[in-house]
Amino acid sequence: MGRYGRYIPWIILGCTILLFPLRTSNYYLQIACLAGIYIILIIGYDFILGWAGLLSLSHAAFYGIGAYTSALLSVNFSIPFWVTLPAAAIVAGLFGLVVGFPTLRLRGHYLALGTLAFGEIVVLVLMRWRAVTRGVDGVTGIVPASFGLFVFDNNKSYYYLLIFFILILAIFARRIHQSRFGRALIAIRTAEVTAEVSGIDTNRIKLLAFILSAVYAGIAGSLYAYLFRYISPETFGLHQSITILTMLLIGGGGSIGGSVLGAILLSFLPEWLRFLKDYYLLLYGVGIVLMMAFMPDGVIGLAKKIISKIKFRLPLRRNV
Amino acid sequence: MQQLTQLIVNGLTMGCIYALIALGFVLIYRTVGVINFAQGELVMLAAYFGVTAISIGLSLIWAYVFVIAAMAIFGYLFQWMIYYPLRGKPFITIIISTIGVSIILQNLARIIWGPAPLMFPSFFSLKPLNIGGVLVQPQNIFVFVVTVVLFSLVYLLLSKTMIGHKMQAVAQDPETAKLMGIKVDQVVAGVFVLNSILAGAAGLLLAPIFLVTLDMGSSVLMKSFSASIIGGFGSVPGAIVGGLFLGVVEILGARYISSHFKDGIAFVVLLLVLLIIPKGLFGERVNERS
Amino acid sequence: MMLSIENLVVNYGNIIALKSISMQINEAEIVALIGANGAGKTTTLRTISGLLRPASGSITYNGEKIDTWPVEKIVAAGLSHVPEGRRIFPGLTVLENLKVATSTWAGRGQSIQPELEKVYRLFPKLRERTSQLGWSLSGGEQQMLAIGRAMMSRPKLLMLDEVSLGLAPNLVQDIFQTIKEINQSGLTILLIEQNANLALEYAHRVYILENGEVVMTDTAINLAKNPQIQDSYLGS
Amino acid sequence: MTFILETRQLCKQFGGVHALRPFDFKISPGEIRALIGPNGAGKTTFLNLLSGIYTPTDGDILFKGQQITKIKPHVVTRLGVGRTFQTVKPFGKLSVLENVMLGYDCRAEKGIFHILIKSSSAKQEEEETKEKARKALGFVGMLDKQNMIITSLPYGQQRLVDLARALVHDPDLLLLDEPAAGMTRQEGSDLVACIRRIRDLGITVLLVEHNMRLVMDVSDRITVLDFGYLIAEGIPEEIRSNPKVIEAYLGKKTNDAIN
Amino acid sequence: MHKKILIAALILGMVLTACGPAVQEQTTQEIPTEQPTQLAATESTQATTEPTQAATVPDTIKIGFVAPLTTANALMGWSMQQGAQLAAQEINDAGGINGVPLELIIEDNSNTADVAVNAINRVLSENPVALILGSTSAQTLAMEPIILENTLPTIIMGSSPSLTDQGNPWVFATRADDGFAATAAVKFAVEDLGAKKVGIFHAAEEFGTSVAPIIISALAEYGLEPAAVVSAPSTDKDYSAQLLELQAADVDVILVWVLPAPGILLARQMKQLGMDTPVVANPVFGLSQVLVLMTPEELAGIYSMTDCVPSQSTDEKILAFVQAYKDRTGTTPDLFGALSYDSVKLFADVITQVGTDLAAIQAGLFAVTGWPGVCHNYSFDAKGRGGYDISTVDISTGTLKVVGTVSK
Repeated sequence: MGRYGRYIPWIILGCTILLFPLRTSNYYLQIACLAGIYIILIIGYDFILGWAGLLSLSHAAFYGIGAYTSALLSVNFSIPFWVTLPAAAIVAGLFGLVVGFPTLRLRGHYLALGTLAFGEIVVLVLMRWRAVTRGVDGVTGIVPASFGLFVFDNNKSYYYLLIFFILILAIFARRIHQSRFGRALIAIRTAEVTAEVSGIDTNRIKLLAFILSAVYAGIAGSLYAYLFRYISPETFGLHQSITILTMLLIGGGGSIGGSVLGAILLSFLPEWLRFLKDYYLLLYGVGIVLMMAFMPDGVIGLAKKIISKIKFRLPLRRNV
Repeated sequence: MQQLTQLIVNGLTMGCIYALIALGFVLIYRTVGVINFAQGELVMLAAYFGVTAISIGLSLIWAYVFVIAAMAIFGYLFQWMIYYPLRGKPFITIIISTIGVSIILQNLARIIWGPAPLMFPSFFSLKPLNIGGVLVQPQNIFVFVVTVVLFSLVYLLLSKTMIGHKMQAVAQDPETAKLMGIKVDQVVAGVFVLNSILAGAAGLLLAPIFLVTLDMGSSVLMKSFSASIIGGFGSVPGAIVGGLFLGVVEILGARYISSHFKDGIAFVVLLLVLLIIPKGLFGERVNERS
Repeated sequence: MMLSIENLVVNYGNIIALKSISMQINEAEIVALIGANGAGKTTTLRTISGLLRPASGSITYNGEKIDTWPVEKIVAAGLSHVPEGRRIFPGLTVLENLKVATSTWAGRGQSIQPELEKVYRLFPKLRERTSQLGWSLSGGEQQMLAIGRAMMSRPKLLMLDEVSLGLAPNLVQDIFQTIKEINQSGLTILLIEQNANLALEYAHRVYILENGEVVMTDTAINLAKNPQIQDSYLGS
Repeated sequence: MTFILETRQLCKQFGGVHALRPFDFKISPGEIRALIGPNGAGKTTFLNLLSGIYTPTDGDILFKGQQITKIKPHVVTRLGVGRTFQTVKPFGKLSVLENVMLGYDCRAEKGIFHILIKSSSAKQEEEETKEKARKALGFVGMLDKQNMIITSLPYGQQRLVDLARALVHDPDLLLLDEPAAGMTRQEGSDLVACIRRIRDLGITVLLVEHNMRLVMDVSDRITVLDFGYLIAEGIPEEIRSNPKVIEAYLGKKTNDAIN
Repeated sequence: MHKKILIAALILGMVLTACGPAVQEQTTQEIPTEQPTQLAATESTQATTEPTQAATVPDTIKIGFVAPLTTANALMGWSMQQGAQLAAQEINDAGGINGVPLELIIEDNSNTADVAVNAINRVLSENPVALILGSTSAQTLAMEPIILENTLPTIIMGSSPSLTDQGNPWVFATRADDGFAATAAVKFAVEDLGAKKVGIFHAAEEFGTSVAPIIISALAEYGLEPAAVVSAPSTDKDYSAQLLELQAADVDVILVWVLPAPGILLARQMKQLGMDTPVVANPVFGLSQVLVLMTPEELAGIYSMTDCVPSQSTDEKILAFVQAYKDRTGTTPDLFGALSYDSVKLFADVITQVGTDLAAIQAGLFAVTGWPGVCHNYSFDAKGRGGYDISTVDISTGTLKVVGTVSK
């Protein structure tokens, strides 16, 4: 490899991602779009779980709040996508703040259960508060996203829209990870009291993690609403939070690469297994168990291990 | 008044069920620090084993024996395949693994036994007993009695016996437990077997009341979970108190506030308890490992 | 010779923790391992008790090769290890802590009472605290419990890792006095000590470890006179 | 204001246990003060009260004349108190430099939006933090290890990094909890020199330590606690010969050894 | 740097694997979906299919089939799958459609909207000429835009009126809608059972909750208001709070809209609480798997409103179907098995007449009048809704006894 050799894989990767829609069926494109939304969700969730080390099971609720905010604004008031998307982010972020506050007192399994309860209550409200949320029937008739005269009304164009958002949000996430906020999050996770005594307002940072992850989830929710143009409460229940958790853990927490890999892998895995017909979900379960058994640190952890073997040295330095 | 009593009696029955399912995973949590998300599926599996036992012509008593034996073996295999390879990994890794197992068992049961609900007989007739105007099912009384007995046994086992102390020692510091000559792997395997047997008992007791369905365990798992948190996670007495409390509050809330929010009641109660007494009613004897 | 270690090599992943350690421990001795942090003292102890597996070399105990035995078999054979940081079971009472350590021999019709009495005689404070939970004990009491607990497994060789760490000087003196008593009742003792003064005061023989190797070994009396040791390990 | 830190009738109970009896304590600026006493004497409790980790049951804490009695730890730190711990819990995944930078982050002002858009002021602030952290690392002699992952360092060196972390935000008062525990003798005497240099920067030092040689060596004054009570205070020579101290704490033999 | 390269390689690997089968499909088939107008779609499909036909006769005619084969509604999905497969087998045994064998592309929707959309796209990638959906309304609503976009004639077995109210001309419903069924239930309760104080018990999920307001407005036609409306999530196992509320309201008939397992538990718990109020329920008690689990006491006083009861028919054709279904599955066909059987047969009939052109099939379906199936006689109205019969069955005796039928 020459001087620019190291860029070759990146160029190939970039081209593959950009050209993917041109060479694939609508079926795979749809899964890819959904995977893209999951990528945003998981990068956001990583703030809470991978970075702050807090096990929260309410992520799907923020996702739902984002989706409903966008959908209802679009359907009731015909507000365009470029307004409803930030609105979704803000509303979800506010909920993140509200949920974050009381749960700051909770640790470990208690936090998990507290947030789980919040998530279930949100779904219940979405289902029962018919006057606002349209209840169990869900919201139909969401106007497609558009930019100027260009309308994102098919999976192909939407795919590129998602790539745009993923790139922006991944860059933002990376900047936060590498800033003092990222340091503070790691500090809180590994030694909370020491962090506090080092001058870090741990409560504020934890709230920040909650809000950030809720904002990401809100954006993901909004993008989901515009992808499907129909939403219903059941999508945002506990099973979704568990899917999100599984995706992050399979990918490997604490890194954007892990989030991306987990989201893609678990979005495609059940679909790849469909040829097994009756047995496909069974094998999906087996897949999860095997992945945890053979790569307990996620795909990204395994990748790092292989690399450290290749390099014949220990990862003593942290790549900044 | 009579209706109120009836509601409380029924609430207590549900509470027993929550507690019974909670008991197993409280045990697992205390010993290996892991939340077993497949607990509901263990209960379900036991009930389906029971159905199979009856269908091959075993009497009810022998079906019970068969199920308990099968669950004991299953518990051993479960820890051997799921827990043993992941020992020493962060608890969350093992949790994901148990989620995988729950998906496996759900689908396995669907493929083997089909999606239709099935029947499992009871020792008792379905005719309710009229006790002072309150109607009570004999099977429910049976559930109540067995729950109390099982809780007492597990409590005594943990707090009064050598094997219980060993289990706690392993839970609190597995490496030091090894240095004290405790066969840690055996103790852990034993806990998984015991958990499986408890889940088996729950499955057998619930099957005649609930029917045997794919979701019979998982549908109450989250409530059991909430119950054990309300009682104080990891605490055996907490599990039963939390279970009974939740059962009664839920049924009263559904009756006198609104049945449309019945599922929410458990979670609202859970949130309130967490915010007011974050460690639950009975707290934890040992601080959490994480 | 009670315990003999030959050319022991231990790795943590890719890091070599012990390069090649050889040492001998005779019956009824107190042997101390001293050295800087990271010299391999704790690793040596953990390998003897079976928590770590050597990459090569051998550990022989009373003529039997024990380096492939499971931990509980090593404990049952009479090697008892008091780990660094006391590591008592916080959620068990003092009595329960003591009881669980008898699992290698108890329950076959043998009463644990004589052992219990012995421990209470050594550490009378523990008797007062029988039903207190482990975490509620003070640091010194926890250390007593940790040693007492190890005594419950009927050891022939007691291995102590940094018992003085974080304890007040007068308590350290008390505990070392007790260790001496234990030794005089016939137990062999292998201890790790940060405080070289203390080690030289109580041990019969001392091994000095540096970077995973034994750099010097002699009787405590000789070492105390050695000017080189005086200079680098003992304050003057 | 003659004292940099003053406590008035400060006490702490856990349940029914008196961890610290009403305690009056004063340190003058620029002093090196040692706090000694047997285990369970309340020394760490006292430090935790000072740094805001515990809330006192009763009494007041004044720092530079200002009430800090019920103030959260991170605010106490920002006011100018540095603190190290008995057992170092380094921030595992971070490098040595980042561990130290963390101690200066409380001085940063640029919010999250600056970081998202990578504004030049945010970049400048990050550079400044890095510079400060390097300086602090240089001060404790660990600059050459700045890019190592902290957990790969030996324990004694981790303690030095911890010290740099506690120093980096320019505190006026530094609380050291058993700084020499787990250090070799050489590292211990380096530490003594280091503590002196810290004092020379104008920082007041309060340390809790069991290593009597170090305590006698470095401190200007010594305060002795026993089971929550103050039993003596004075210059090292006084303490060494105080019969109450010898009985409660030092033990005869150790005392002989020190002398 | 190496880390990044590896990640890149991993992603690349995945993406390529994902592309693999899709690329093959692309080379062999043209998807007639991206055409701007219906007319153009028709023309271009013909244009592209004709040469292919000339080269190779299409080996199969594909009909997509998406239903909940796993998770909560697996029982319903299972019946549907059996009915559809039986129909396909009969058609193929008889020589296929105009000599071309029929192939069902069966996919599971896991009872969630996301997976349902994936499933329908998966089915579409096989180029079916028709689609049968056995999903809940939420999933069907999520799929409707795709159906519209792909102009695919689709038969749904959902009963929510909202499904056919979307103005999607490609969606046809074979099942009587909830409005019709609920009206029939209210009519039976009031006119035949003489109800004065009606209680409503519905599942808390979407299919139950959406029916409640329909029942209430049907009651209003008789000048009645429900005495109590209660609900329970299908995961709930104890209904005493709800039942005692109904009891306290002193209701004389309970209208029930629930899933199978809750239905059985409800009937059982009513008797346990000493309630013998008559129950008029959705088709749940018309399912053979439900009946076998109930004791005679529990069955007393329970009526079910169902689209059809094939086993009670006197029609020979229908009885032949019942027998064939029994031989195949060992159970009596329920309405889902029958509906799904009808849907496949109906498509096959239409395709036999008009060929595989999508617009022609759509027109063919609209032209259907009184097509005799095993469940209904079908005629589709402008909204695409067909199958307007509701039978009231009395199950007191342990068998399904039809006591009345309402037709439009």
